[in-house]
Amino acid sequence: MTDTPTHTEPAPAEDTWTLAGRTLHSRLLVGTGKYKDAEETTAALAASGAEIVTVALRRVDLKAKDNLLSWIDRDAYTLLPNTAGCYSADEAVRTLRLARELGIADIVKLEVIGDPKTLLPDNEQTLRAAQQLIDDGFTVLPYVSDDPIVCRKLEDMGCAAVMPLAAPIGSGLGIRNPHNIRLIVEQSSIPVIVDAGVGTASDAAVAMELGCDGVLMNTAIAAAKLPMQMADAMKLGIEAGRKAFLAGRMPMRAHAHASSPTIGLIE
Amino acid sequence: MTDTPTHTEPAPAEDTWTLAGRTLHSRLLVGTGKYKDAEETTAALAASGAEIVTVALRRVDLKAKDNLLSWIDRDAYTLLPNTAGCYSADEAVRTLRLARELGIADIVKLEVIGDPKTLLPDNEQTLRAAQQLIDDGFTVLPYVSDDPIVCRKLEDMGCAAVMPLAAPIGSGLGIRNPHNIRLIVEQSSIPVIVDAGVGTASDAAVAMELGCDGVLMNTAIAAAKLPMQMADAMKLGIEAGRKAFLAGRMPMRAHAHASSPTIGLIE
Amino acid sequence: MTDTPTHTEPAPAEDTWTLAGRTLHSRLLVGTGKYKDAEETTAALAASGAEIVTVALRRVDLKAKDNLLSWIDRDAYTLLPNTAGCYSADEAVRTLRLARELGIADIVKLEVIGDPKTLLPDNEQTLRAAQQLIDDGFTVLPYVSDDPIVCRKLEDMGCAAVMPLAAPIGSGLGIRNPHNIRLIVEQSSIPVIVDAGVGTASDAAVAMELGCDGVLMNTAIAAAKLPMQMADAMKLGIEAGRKAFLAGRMPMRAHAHASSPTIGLIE
Amino acid sequence: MTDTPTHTEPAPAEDTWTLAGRTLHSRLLVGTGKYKDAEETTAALAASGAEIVTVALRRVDLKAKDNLLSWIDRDAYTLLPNTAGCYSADEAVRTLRLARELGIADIVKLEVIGDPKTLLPDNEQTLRAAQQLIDDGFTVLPYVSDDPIVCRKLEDMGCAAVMPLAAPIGSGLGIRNPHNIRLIVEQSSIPVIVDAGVGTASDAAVAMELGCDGVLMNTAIAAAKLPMQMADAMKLGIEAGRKAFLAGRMPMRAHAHASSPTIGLIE
Amino acid sequence: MVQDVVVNGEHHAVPEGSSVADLLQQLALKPEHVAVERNREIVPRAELGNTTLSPGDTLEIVTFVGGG
Amino acid sequence: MVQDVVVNGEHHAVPEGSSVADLLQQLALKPEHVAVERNREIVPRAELGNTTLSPGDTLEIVTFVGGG
Amino acid sequence: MVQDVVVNGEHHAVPEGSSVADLLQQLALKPEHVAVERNREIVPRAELGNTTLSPGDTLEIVTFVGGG
Amino acid sequence: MVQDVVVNGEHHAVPEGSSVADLLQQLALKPEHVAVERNREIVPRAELGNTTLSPGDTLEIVTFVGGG
Repeated sequence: MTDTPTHTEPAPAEDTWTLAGRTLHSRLLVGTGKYKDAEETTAALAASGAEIVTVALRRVDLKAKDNLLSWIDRDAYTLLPNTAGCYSADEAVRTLRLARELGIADIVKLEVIGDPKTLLPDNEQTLRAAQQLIDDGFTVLPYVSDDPIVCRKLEDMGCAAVMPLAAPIGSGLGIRNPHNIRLIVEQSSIPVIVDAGVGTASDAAVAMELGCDGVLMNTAIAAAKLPMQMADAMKLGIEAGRKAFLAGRMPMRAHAHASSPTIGLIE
Repeated sequence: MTDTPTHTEPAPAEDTWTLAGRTLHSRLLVGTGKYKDAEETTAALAASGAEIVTVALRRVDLKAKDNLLSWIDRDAYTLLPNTAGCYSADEAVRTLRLARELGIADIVKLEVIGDPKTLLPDNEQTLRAAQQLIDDGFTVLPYVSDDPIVCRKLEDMGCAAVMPLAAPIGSGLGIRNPHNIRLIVEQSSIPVIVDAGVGTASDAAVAMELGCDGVLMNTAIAAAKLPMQMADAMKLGIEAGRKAFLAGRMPMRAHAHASSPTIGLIE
Repeated sequence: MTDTPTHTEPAPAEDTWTLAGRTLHSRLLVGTGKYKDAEETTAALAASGAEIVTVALRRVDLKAKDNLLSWIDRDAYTLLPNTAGCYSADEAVRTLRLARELGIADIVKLEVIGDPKTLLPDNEQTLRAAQQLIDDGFTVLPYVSDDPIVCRKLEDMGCAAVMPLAAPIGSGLGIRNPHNIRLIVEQSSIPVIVDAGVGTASDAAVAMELGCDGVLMNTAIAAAKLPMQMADAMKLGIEAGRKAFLAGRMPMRAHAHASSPTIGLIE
Repeated sequence: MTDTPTHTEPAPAEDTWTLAGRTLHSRLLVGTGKYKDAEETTAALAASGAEIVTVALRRVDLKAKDNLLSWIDRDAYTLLPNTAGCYSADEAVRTLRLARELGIADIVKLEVIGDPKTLLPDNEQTLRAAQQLIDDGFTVLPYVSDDPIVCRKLEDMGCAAVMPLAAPIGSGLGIRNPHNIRLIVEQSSIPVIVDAGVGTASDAAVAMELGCDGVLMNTAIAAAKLPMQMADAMKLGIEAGRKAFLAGRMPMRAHAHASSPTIGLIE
Repeated sequence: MVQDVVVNGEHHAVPEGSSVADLLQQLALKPEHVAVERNREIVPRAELGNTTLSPGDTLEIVTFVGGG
Repeated sequence: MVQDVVVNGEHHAVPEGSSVADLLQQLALKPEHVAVERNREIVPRAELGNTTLSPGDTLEIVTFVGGG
Repeated sequence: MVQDVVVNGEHHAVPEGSSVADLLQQLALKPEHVAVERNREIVPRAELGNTTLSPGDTLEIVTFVGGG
Repeated sequence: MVQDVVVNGEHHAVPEGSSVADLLQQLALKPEHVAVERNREIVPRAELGNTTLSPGDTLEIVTFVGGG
């Protein structure tokens, strides 16, 4: 051991972030769709460590025995109502006003779909709806394309975050255009949350290594063979990617660089 | 909650693996080179959670105040002597016999370099050295190209694992040819450890998602801005990738698939 | 030669395409910017085989000796005025009305930029300008993001083609998101022309193999060390990609498939 | 036109290359396997413009009506006998000695397979066979992994070229590891020919843009829906990639760079 | 006497003079678990009791379900 | 007597009563190579000759240049 | 009298005293289109005529076929 | 009297009759931290004491250092 102690690396400060005034510890946001039942949903949510979970608004099923609001832990999770299935600004606004009447609309996920096959967002309608909702007092988290121009407009408008897609909803294709996500991160002063298209843990890690603030996913967990374990994997993948981003990765080299000393070799 | 409890996902069994007769809990193996000093090395090793760490054999530095063996925790880590800097089978064998004389050669990392610029392995010399070492009673972990044919020869010869590279040593380029790594994993009945070329946490996660048993790295941690934090990130990345592999990822889809119900929409 | 002649592959029909009522033989559209002088521009245009070339509208330089219109071969090339430098629908419309007054506006390239650093298109303003121009009788070729939703809106509006980007203007990064380009090709019944971001001949070939009808580029040729030769390379790359698309490529296989007989081996 | 003529780009010199003492105009080498019949083979060879074509050695089929040597145009093509199907150095040497007895072995393609599923080369056996063949007076073109170390050994041994794979034979996966191909090109003073794995025209263009001297393929043409047209596409793709390589591509930029003047805008 | 109203696209018979609250009770729905639109106008929760249904009223009664 | 007009952002002195066509000639510009806006209104080519300039007129005179 | 030889793995009866050249003729094979191994030894083309087959000889007769 | 030996490529003077163990002590090296080759032959740790150095002996004394 050298006699003079060297300057040691400081222990990292607790890594929290702020979304719409909330201080969050988890950077993983999850959906509640596609699960077998309430039990599996509850288990996967717990394993994910998520603090914010999305829900959809639908007509009541008069035959249903239970209701999501009767079993989901409102103390553990902030519910984030989405506008899945809306194809126009008006439908989206109407949907979220009903959510607000249900008393659950502190923050809302705006999602205006442009095509049933790709479920890609209609950014033009999304911009229109975002403006109406902000004027109406909502705190808006919009799902959008990986389009830096649209993201800046939404930020300038007053959205609480931007949520560009990694790939089409439910495709599991991972981040198709890291270059655009990086441009969005570079320009944004509000949180950037990758939403949709993540397929496995390394995809989530990549999103964090690009500098994103969080990742929102549903199918990647719900459609895994073992959803609980995948929820845990995603939680770890996001922590890994975030820590790697903060640690500052090594530079890439076209050629090699020895990791053992190149002097003192026996002759 | 539904009245009839559904079949719930079983808690995952403890995920250990066996390398050369050792039961291991960590799938991250790390090098001890390129650190500022013993203190930084010790801190990074601890953060990585590694159980096996590589060391190099060199002429004693008569001016050095301390010696690695005087400060490294032999109870916490199994030392894995490497043959870094060797360009022939004979040099590698000679080096490991000296390591054995030092009393530290239960398992050895065989590495025969073919070129100083790329530090890529000379697989032909590696095969020759592996045979000599096995005949000589060593337990051999060879560093090789991502070449399924060479890997199978090394397995048939009796190596305890194969360690194909992700990319050139110290390049941080990540897994350049996942297709080959997958072929190696498919065919191997001994552990497959990706060795060299990993640059960040998502690279490590990808290696595990491909089905590898472990990852060995040095520069990616030592050359990060904050080595301790990167060591932690790598630990998490490997756990994330491993859990995702075991959880069984969702299939990729060319198009989209809604995560919210497509019925019950308001009209 | 076998006695019974087999059914032979028919010679391919001449591969022309139609853009805004014009029958074209070349699928390469080129810009006229960034060249050293008129001479180099002329030589590169000739080498490219392009039939349509873009031009920009700017204030006359009272000191300039010559004028593009005095040396460009109007019989050989259809001039396609662009709106480069416009950041709003109004500026773009104003610019193209001036182009029309100059008597050169049979077809126009609409380009509304959203950000000076990325030069990415402002699709919202582009949609607005496209509608105004179509109402005003223009034949519009809009430069847009690789966004299938925006592309379909522009097609429904009556644009003569859609021109999604491969990557940011002048970046030479190639097709960043082939998945989106493929979705756009699948859905479009008007020509799809990849515009901007191509860097080398293989990028152009990939665009054609994805099923695009044409590629528009400028920097990739003008900023090459030898522009004339690169223009020729691009011409060939586009022909190669188009022919490969029409020929129907072999399927990809995860494993191998022998190209020599596996029977009749000597023993 | 400016008064003072500028220095114009010189017309490119004829681009020939030398392989084993032969001056060649085509950089596309093709196989003769997997075609429907002699007629289709002949048509595809003609369309490819190849000057060198591979053939395999097999037991005579006593029922066969015709023989390849009776219909292939020996004046148009140099036949390159391969050792497809050989799993050892001895088999390969034995096969090529028979080829020599047939009077067709001026240059030979050495191919020693290590595994029937991947058909990946056994580089160790390939090195052994190459030495025997060179000692025996053969001019050897070895098919090998994309392994720079093995390629240099083969060059030092006296091979006339090295032929690293793009991907497994017949997989059509394209160049899986461009980084390795680039390293091989950088270090080699003999021709580098990418052999096997190419799937479409852009793959061939990429190989040439990496600086390779040629590409050898069979399945990509023979297994296309329209082999003749794909042969033509490959011919063009290779010319495009080669010309782009010689023209010197533009640098890649993380951000954008305007292709139209940024001054003189109307106000 | 009963009257006919449309609930989530289906016809329902409700006693004359019923309020929206009465309807929810009839349907065994907890007011705090739903939001209601009557003829495309939201009925505030506080107004459920004193909002009387008229023949032909169209109601949307919604709640939250699992979604992504 | 001369009067002052602004051409592409710069002041120019032109004889009183000059038309846009006169200005183009003074600037040695071929009418078929340019388009002209006068006070943000396009001046059709046919009108160049009989469009008289007034003091303070702002003109944009544009043409085509190389662009991508 | 005939004798038995193995050609490419199959038994063939050839007249006693036949040469390899005789065998090729019997099999309707052009000598310039094939190469021949007899008991794993190459038979040079020039020797085909004066190489007499013995009972039990194993012959490999090969030619070129399409391959990649 | 002293004699000259080569240690890791450098000349060292050691007293006549010195053993390898003596040399290590002179160099302040712990035997358990090093391995020794004498004229390319490994000197087993047990033999360090009774292996006497001869003039011109070439020794490699190695240990472990950080490496990847």
